[in-house]
Amino acid sequence: MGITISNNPQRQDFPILSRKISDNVSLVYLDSAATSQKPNQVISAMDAYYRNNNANIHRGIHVLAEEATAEYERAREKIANFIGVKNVKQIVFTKNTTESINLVAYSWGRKNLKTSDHIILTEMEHHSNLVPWYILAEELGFQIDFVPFDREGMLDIDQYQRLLENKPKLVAFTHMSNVFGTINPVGEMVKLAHAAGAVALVDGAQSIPHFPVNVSELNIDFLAFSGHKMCGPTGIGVLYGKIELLDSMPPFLGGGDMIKKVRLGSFKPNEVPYKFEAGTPPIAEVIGLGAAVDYLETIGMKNVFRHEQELTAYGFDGLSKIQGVSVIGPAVDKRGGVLSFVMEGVHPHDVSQVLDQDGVAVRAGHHCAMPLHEKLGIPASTRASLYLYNDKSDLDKLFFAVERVKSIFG
Amino acid sequence: MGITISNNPQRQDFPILSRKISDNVSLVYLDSAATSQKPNQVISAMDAYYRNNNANIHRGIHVLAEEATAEYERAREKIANFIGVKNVKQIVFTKNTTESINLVAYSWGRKNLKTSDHIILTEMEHHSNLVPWYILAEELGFQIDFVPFDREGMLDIDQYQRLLENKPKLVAFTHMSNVFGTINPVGEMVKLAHAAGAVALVDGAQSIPHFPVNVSELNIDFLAFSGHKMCGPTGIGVLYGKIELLDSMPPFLGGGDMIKKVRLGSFKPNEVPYKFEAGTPPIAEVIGLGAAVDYLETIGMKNVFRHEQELTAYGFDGLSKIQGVSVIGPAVDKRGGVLSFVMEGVHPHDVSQVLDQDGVAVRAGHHCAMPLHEKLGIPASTRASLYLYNDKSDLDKLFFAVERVKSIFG
Amino acid sequence: MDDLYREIIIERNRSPLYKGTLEPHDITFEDENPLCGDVIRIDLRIDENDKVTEALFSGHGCAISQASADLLVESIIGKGVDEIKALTKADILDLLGIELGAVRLKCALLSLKVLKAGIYGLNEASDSLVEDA
Amino acid sequence: MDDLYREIIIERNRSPLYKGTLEPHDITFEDENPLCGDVIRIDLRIDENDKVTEALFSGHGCAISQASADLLVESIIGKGVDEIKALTKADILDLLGIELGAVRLKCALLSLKVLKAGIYGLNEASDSLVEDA
Ligand SMILES: Cc1ncc(COP(=O)(O)O)c(C=O)c1O
Ligand SMILES: Cc1ncc(COP(=O)(O)O)c(C=O)c1O
Repeated sequence: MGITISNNPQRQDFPILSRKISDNVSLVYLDSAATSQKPNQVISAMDAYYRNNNANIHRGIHVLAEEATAEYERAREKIANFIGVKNVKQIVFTKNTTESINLVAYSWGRKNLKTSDHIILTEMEHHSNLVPWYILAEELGFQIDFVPFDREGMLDIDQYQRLLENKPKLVAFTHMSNVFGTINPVGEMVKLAHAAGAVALVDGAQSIPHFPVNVSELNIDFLAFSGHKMCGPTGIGVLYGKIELLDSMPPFLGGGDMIKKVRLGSFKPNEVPYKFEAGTPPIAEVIGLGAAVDYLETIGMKNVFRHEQELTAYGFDGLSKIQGVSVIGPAVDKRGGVLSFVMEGVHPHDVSQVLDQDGVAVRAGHHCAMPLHEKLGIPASTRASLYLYNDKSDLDKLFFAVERVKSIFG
Repeated sequence: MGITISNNPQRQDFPILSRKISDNVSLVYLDSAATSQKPNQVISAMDAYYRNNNANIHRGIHVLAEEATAEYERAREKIANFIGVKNVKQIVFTKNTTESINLVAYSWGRKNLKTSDHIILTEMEHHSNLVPWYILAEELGFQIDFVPFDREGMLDIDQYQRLLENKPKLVAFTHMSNVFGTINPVGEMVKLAHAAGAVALVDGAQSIPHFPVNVSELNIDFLAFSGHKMCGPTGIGVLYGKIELLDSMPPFLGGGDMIKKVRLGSFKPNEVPYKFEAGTPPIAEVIGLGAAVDYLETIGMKNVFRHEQELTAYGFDGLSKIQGVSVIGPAVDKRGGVLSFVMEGVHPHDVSQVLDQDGVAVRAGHHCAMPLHEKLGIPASTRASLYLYNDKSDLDKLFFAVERVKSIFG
Repeated sequence: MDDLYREIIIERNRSPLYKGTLEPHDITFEDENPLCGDVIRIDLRIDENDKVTEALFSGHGCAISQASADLLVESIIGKGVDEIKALTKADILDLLGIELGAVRLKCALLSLKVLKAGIYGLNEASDSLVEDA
Repeated sequence: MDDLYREIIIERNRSPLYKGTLEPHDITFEDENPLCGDVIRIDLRIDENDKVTEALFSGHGCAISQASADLLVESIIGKGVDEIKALTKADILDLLGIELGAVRLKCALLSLKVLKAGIYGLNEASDSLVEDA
């Protein structure tokens, strides 16, 4: 596909990108790590579903119900295929990454973790991969050990190995940091976890949208990600789990569709993945995510990644050249398309506000990673994050706006 | 509004209703109790959101994030207003009715229920209001008592009062049965529950879409319902809870947005409703549900109900006249727009299949109410369910198709 | 006449030719489709060459499940156990002579699932017995 | 010049006129906005007629939070406790002379929240102190 950093034909697929923020100001969207924009292909897939095929799934014997069910299950196959999973029963639909991780905590965790146990998290986790474990630890009393990151924002793998000597039951870490952009060595970390007898959960919220991930090759036990960060709709998340784990787990949410049989006072759970899909699922959203996967595959995830790598290098370079600006996290070859920075003497909220006046949408704050910021000794940072629809001109506008921040607060 | 049972201008708002099922067969949608169809107004609200305002909410300092947040919170106000709730903080967004009930079970239930306790459910509950309590009872060991229904499909209120003598902590029941159509006396049942010291949870999945409900007047403690059954999108549900209950409940799902502060190893939960909205919520879906509420309010819920009452009477009458057909559940003045029936000698699956060939979409099975069917001694029933877009001609086609079933299997 | 309800389905549902139980039997298995309440039991007698000599089904349910059970049982009499293990979804649809949506497929395949679970001597019938490879 | 960053906001952020602490004080209160790390503490001296005689703020954060604290503190000196209780969101926006989105509003209102929590003698500051009725 003809996707280059200065000429990006994919832009036209995203209607919002032609939006004006005010009279003469166009939108420059650099907030894709928070949520991505959606291409026409995804918006219209959901639109078409509601206009032509909308019905509740799985139990209906009429044309609409059969069509809706077929589309829903077809999307499951697409998503399985997208992450290198053969057995589609290993794909469970949730509402977001957060629910996916909570599902593992409530179902797998409550069954398998005890007071005397250890689990391992890292200091660079998103709150979604911290708080579910804190809640559980409060209930069950196990200990949480944290893998530290170094000055560059890289995980300390030596320390990880030492922590593995505690024989943790679970290791849960992010594939890519949503603040530093660090891409963690998942394959190696999973292998080490398995060698220590731990189950490995990977938070793929920032990786699955941005580069090719083969879950089977990486031998991941649980993987969580969200549709809305990968050109898909809000309201849909995915949990991949190895079949033997999912099979052995008790149900999480109880209700329609997750049962085989219900009596007064007792029930028999359904097979996976339905066991974990209680109630009417986000049907249109699953179909929308299927369309997003089609869209990404047409471009090719390798191309998406290469494009973002080039842009990241350009952005890293440009920001670093501005005096008073420091980009946090590792060198460009170790990171994905996330550029968080601090500016001397200017609070990230003020940076982001001035940028907004130039139409440049970035995020300012702790990006749901307070422990990371606390360790850095900063309350917040400003984050520009990239996706396939960005190009050099977006970053040029960012540089220009950052200069303007300096002139206002200088 | 000019909504009558033989001339229904609302039909044209629903694009799917002009769909052909096969060459000469138009869709006759009588499966709204499973999920409703969506008007243009709702489909385009979400479409417009993705094309113009899509952003992650609550923490962003850029125009899109502010617009998205404002639309999201505006929808919360609309929904609060729609069910007669003043304090919008009492409206929590979930993914469906099922999650709403599970939230109460996991959070309120695990905190408040003990081995020696009783709770009350009814024999006509949907699995979504049974299984979460079964799961919890297995863990905590409390006892579940069931309010029986009588031959007409009406709850036995005398027996309910006797069961209240056990001083249950919780009473949870459906506002309207999704099989019988029975509308339960919620106001009275809540009052009796309170007098016995119980908290009252109402499953509003079938009531909120179909008639005016004022939660404050009915003095309901918890109310659960789904967007997809009320002209809204899939992937969005609502939990209403009294503020003092919600405030006192521990968090359920942990993650982004539900926290005030996160440290390594500890966290401080956010205020309600955010405490219960972990992770990126179904933003487009919340906005879509807001549009659905606008749509329903334009027609007027009283008009919706009156329309359905007239159609229900017409349908009840027409079906009952067909020899070998028995409609289950109470007389028309005690029910909403749900007509479940059995046909002598023909399995509901076969009924529904033949109907489908005539374009008539109904549901066949246990409708996620196995205990109800077991008590009736039937494995399944066929259910035609109505909504504001139906009219007499839909029911005439149903009658015709049912006659055809008889001629095939006769 | 209706495509889905071919004469043979209506006929075999109304007046099955192989309905009943066998006592004694060499193999018996029963399962249900909880979604719709269909129940099928199949009893078999098998000779020393692993061939089915007699077979009957019992139970209740929709026309598709009952007719498919009757037609399946008819088709296996005289067949070897190995031949039965090789039966697939396609064979059932051939017997019925129709195509089916996902929900009805479960009705149609219940008898094959029961038959295979019996032949394999399983404790519980699983959908994977009748899924495509 | 930028609408949001009016001269006065930039100026008061850079060189606040009422920054510091009062020892002793009659009232002190501190709170933060965890979302962005803004921290504001306000110290007050109050005379026998319930009038504020001296006031200073301390802390750190974004320009909006710091400037609004400085302007707010300036505006209350000489005012009675009852007048302070009556202050609203609108008063802060008047002082700043700008309009703000939801997130920045929290920055702007932090000082008022702190001030009111102190005046009311609360243990914890709540958003409801500065919400519209
Ligand atoms: C009475 C009742 N309760 C609960 C539900 C569950 O709703 P959902 O599947 O949207 O969670 C339904 C609908 O399926 C219902 O009819
Ligand atoms: C690394 C990481 N994990 C988890 C999440 C949570 O995703 P969601 O809000 O969709 O549940 C995010 C995004 O916010 C993230 O960046």
